Amino acid sequence: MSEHIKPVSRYTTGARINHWITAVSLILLALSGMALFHPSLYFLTGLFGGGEFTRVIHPWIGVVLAISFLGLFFRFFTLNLWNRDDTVWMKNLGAVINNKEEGLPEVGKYNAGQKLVFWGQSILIFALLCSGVVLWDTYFATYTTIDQKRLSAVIHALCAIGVILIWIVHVYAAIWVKGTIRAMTQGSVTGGWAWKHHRKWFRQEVGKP
Amino acid sequence: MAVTRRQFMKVSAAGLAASSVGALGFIGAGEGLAAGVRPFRLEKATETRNTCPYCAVACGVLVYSATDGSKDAKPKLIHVEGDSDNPINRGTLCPRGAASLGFAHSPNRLQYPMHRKPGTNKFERVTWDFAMERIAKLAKEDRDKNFVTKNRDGVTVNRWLTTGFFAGSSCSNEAGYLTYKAIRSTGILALEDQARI
Amino acid sequence: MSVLQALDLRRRSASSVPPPAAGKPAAVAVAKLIDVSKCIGCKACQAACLEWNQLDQPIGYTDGTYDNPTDLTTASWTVMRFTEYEHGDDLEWLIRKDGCMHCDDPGCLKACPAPGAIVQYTNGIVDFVSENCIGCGYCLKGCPFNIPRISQTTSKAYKCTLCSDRVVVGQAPACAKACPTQAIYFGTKDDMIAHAGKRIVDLKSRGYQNAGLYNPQGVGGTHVMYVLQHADKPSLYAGLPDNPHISPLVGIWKGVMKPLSLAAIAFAGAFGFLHYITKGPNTVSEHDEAKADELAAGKDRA
Amino acid sequence: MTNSWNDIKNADVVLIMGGNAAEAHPCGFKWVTEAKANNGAKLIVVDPRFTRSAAVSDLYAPIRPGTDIAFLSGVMRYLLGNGKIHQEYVKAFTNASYIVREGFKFEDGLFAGYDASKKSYADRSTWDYEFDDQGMAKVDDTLQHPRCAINLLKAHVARYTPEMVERICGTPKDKFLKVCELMATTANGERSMTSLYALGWTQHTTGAQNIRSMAMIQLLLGNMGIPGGGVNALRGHSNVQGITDFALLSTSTPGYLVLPTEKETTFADYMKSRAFKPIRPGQTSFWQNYRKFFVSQQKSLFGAAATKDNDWAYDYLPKFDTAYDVLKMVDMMAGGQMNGLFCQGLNILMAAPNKAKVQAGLAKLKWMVIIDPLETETAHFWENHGEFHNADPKAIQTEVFQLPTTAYAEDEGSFTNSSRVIQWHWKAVDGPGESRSDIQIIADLHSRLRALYTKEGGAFPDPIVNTTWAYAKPAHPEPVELLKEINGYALEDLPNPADPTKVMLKAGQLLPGFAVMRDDGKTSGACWIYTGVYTEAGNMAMRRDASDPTGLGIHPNWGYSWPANRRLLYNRASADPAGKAWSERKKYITWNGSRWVGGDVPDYAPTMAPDKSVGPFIMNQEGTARLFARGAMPDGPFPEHYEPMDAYIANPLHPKVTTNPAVRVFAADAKSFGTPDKFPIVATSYRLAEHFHYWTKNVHDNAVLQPEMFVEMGERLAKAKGIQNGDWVEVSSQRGMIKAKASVSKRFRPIMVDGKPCDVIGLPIHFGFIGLTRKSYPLNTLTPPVGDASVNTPEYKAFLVDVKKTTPPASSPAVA
Repeated sequence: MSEHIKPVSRYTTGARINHWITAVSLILLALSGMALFHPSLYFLTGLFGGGEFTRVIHPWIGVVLAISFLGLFFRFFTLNLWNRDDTVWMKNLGAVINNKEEGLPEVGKYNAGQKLVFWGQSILIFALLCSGVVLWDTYFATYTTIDQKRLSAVIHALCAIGVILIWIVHVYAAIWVKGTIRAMTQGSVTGGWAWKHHRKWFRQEVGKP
Repeated sequence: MAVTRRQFMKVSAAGLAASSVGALGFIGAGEGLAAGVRPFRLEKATETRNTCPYCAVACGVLVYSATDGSKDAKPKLIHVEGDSDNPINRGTLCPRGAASLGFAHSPNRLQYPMHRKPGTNKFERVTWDFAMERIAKLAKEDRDKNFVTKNRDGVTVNRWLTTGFFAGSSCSNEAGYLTYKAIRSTGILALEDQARI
Repeated sequence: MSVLQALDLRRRSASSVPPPAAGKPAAVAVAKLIDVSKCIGCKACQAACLEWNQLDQPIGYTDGTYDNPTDLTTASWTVMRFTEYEHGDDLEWLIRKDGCMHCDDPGCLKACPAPGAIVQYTNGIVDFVSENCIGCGYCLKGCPFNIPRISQTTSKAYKCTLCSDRVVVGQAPACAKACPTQAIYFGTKDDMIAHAGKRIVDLKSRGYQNAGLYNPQGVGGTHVMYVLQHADKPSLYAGLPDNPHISPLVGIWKGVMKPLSLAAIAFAGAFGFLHYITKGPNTVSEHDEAKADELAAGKDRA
Repeated sequence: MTNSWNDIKNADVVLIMGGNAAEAHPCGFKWVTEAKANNGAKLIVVDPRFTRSAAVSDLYAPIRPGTDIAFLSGVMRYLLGNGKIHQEYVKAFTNASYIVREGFKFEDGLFAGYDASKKSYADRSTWDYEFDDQGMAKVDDTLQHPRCAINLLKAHVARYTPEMVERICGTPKDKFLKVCELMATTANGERSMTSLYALGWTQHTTGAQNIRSMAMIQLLLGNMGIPGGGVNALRGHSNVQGITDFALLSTSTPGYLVLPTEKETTFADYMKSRAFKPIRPGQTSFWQNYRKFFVSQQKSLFGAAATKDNDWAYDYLPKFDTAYDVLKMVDMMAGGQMNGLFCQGLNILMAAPNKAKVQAGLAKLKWMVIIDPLETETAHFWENHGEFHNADPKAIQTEVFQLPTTAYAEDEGSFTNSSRVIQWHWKAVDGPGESRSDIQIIADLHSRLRALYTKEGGAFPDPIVNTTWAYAKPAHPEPVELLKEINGYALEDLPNPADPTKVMLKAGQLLPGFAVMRDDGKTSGACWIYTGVYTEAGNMAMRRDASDPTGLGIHPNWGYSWPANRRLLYNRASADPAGKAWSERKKYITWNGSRWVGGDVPDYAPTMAPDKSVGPFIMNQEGTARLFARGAMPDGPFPEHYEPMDAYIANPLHPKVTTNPAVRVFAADAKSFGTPDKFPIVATSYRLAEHFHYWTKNVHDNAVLQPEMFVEMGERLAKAKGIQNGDWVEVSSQRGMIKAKASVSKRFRPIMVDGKPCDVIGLPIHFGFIGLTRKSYPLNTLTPPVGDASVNTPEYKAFLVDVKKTTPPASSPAVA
């Protein structure tokens, strides 16, 4: 390997910590939530010290996630605003999936898929937060009716599944697109990665003093 | 003497009328439940026949008592329920009778003789001997001072009007009779029970 | 003690239950019949329930009605609900003993995520098993009658057990035993339906043309049934549901959603795996790195 | 109760009026539901409010509190006017045909013989029959004589037209007539009606006459002595029947014998007026044995000290000048005429009317002894409980003792229930702390007094030191010993009356029945009606054979029913004069040609043939029941409607005599009564199903079921006063003021009285300033200190108040 330019900084330390708090809480929430959602997965409550602790801890992790995600949201939401190139990107999604990104418009810090992940999770987590509070009987039992709680249970479950599916996409994408994971572990990516996947952003980055 | 239900069934050899409306008894329903979630809590209790302490329907009740089994432990009431053999209530109870265990265990049950001195603001615990001696003395003083042997017309009346006695209507016949005997012999006329009030 | 004999169970929450053992006779279905037309609202059933189950309901205040406590609580598994029903010049005081209906198709059990926290015995009784309860409150959402209550202190759900401990030794539930007017009957479900039939004939003879049995089929029938003077209007009786059923939302939540969700997740995982093995990873080539160097250098040059 | 709890199931019509059986006696009410479910019975409820009994009734009729006599007299008018009486029964078993003395009259609200200065009927001589030279009452079997009791009754009730009933009682005419029609369906031997009442009838200034009215209706309908019939007092405390039987009363001795008055200076005088004298040929009575009962009782009380020579210790008994009932006692206390008071399980501060007067009276006592299992308001009367009970302990010089007693399953003994059935109960556990049984406490007190009088002498020690006390442990007599003493023994060998050479009972043996009692001092027996309860065969109160061979709910071998184990009183009347059952449905006791047979014990000797014409009502000299009461009641031989002392309106029948003219009003209470201009609302008090008297406010679960005092009112009144459900309201009467939470209900509707709406409110009696329930003002702050003319039962059921919205009591949380 020849020497290349020094890695391009993609995430600050703060952003990475923020991300991983979010990631861990989301995984814990998914595990605990799935444990209470499907009897076949009830064994997962063992990870949390049993069913009762799972029930107690799940909403609190949710609070952590909500706050943490709020941090991510404010960090990144301007970068995730939709533009015309994103629409073109989306129209060529098939090409992307087939590892043929060439010929697509240059991508900024986030491509359209990432933006969809961002907005999807934002909306779903907000919905989970709201429906979760309705279901949090320890503190909020008296504020809503049983029917509202029933609706919330369905919404909560649906949104959770949505979040998990998006999360799978998100994680897979990181695995599939080699060189991605280091962005969130070390904070930087190689120049080639940046040039290949986020050229517009790369141009801005190299232009910086 | 605590006569348990079973013993009595033998003694009285009662041809119990066919149906007991109070306990629509049926057997077998719980058969499949031999090891239920909840243990039946009267297993080791002693069953004693009683009548409800409250109203004059006089429902039959079964009181259940138990000890912790240790030496010198006194039995405590643990449950009360209707006596299905009693023809009057056939095992049923009203909300007073059904909760009558709480009467026996009420925090407002008196435990010790208490005495309130004139002008003071509290009851103080005293011994039975002190209380009874003092009451007897006060009663005798008042009786000796105010007993009316003859009325204005010189007729023997032998009455004591300055002390009154309100009699409990939830005492047994035996207690009632003994009270009558003890009180009438003093010449008290101001004697009243709960029949009117 | 907490170990249940699976053979005695018909249903167990969040678990599958093997059918009763062969050769063991099936327990006969039991039922409590509450004859509202005979009920005087004396609350003997409430007192007997508190006493037998050793419940410590705190002393409250009066709110100007006869309903005390005003609602079911974790320590009041049954309450009387008084309704003054005026029609024309006539007044009826409808008094309904509220409490668990022991649905044949129990919504609470359906909703419960904790294995064995809610069980249904083969005789129809639906019971809560505290040591398995995690206090999530899903049973409240599953219940079409708004019965279970979660304790603020123990975080467990509580409701009427139909005195399963008494029934198992052949005794009637405490409330039925106490009821002074036999407004509460207990027996096999068949006997209770037959008895209700006689009561309904009597009520019709006294002018209650719409007298009938409340044994709602929306929940598969119940093991606590009512004889109502106005069976055409159950909601007259302090909001007894006219046509109770497990909420369709709960049906979706605890029904189709469970397999579909897992399927979706599995599908997503499988799709990624397949994609990876067919399309391979999206890698950055030496060419890309060079291009990056070029771009950076070009920039430098500029 | 003339009949029994179980017998209610035989009724075809059940009338609940003057009571609320479902609320106060739910387990007794069970037999009403049984009658409805299995006998097709119809339930009528007549009550000022729509009660728990009304909730399961077939017919409900409202009535203004205190107007029951007008209603019932209206029923009598309906029955007599429409020929709806059981003619043959009335002729045979009542005094319908008896000719009343000339001179008897009723005018302008007063019967003959009223003395306005004494406020009583000083001369009741015209309230009687005409007698022939043999001293037998004159009768006219054709009922044609204008002064036949039934004709006088017809004339007396003629004024109570349905319109007048509606005017006085506020009962809509159509409802009233429906009640009449339903009651009239039992005027035959085929069907029967039972009447269930309680304090709703007794606690009026016309209390005894309320019940009399019902008894008269039951006689007209032929429902006395019949299965499913009778006049049934549903009594309150567990042993109020027994305690009354044992005469814990001012002017009685056990077994309804009468304590001597001071006019009866000698035993001979006393017996002169007690001796039974039949006034119909061949009539027998329990009372012909009065002397035997009395002498045997004196032997029980005073043993060897009661001899023929000292007239069986006649002078040991106090002689009364007047009745010292509860109202009189409170009046004496308040007047400073009493020094000492014992309260054995009776919470007088709550139980007597006009709490302010009771409180003042207690404060004037030198000493008071509370014998009770529970804390009571009375024991703490000197304590300050803020606005609920204001007192200044420093100023109160009463010395107070509280003696803890056992209760319930902590002791053994027998109770007599409302239908006279004596049942034994067994001890299960010891009482709490140092509690002692009532028997122990009384025995201790007596022993100490006896020792003091023996040692020191004092005022007339004789009865005290000579009271029999032959118990194995004098300080702790066993209940079994006492029940045997009550039953009575042969004190000497008693010869067999058929063969005097043989001994019927040996000395020391228990008497088998009161028939063997003697007036020569050879038998003892403290309470003749209980004789037979503990015989040589054992303790009958312990019997537990629940069998019911006839299916009529008699259960003859369960416990023991006084008198003579008779379960249904006057059961001779279940058969026609020839001894044949009135109907197969109501067959109970019949004459089989040589004896009376059936499932119960007949009223009199089972071999007394029907042609001897002995009447079933053997407590009366005439053997028949009285439509015309003779001089037995102090306020008239016929019932008459009088307004309660807090009169809501002037009596529409005789405005000059609005209230009962024979009522006793103490001088101190002359200004205690309210008028409708200041207190325009009618109040009534009652019990709740969830509570027993003032006890269960100390029981946790009962406090849960009804935690707090409330006042029930209708929507009209609440709207007029701006009161919402749960608001605090002030209820005031001429006697005082209380605060309570409002319970606004459709079950209280204004009652149209004299064409104008009358608001009625209801107040439960149970709550006080001691207990687990929320602190409350005692209700008797409001009630009037006056009682029934006959027996002085306080008028708790009808009084005048005003109501207004108010603020919560100072020491009560503002938010519920």
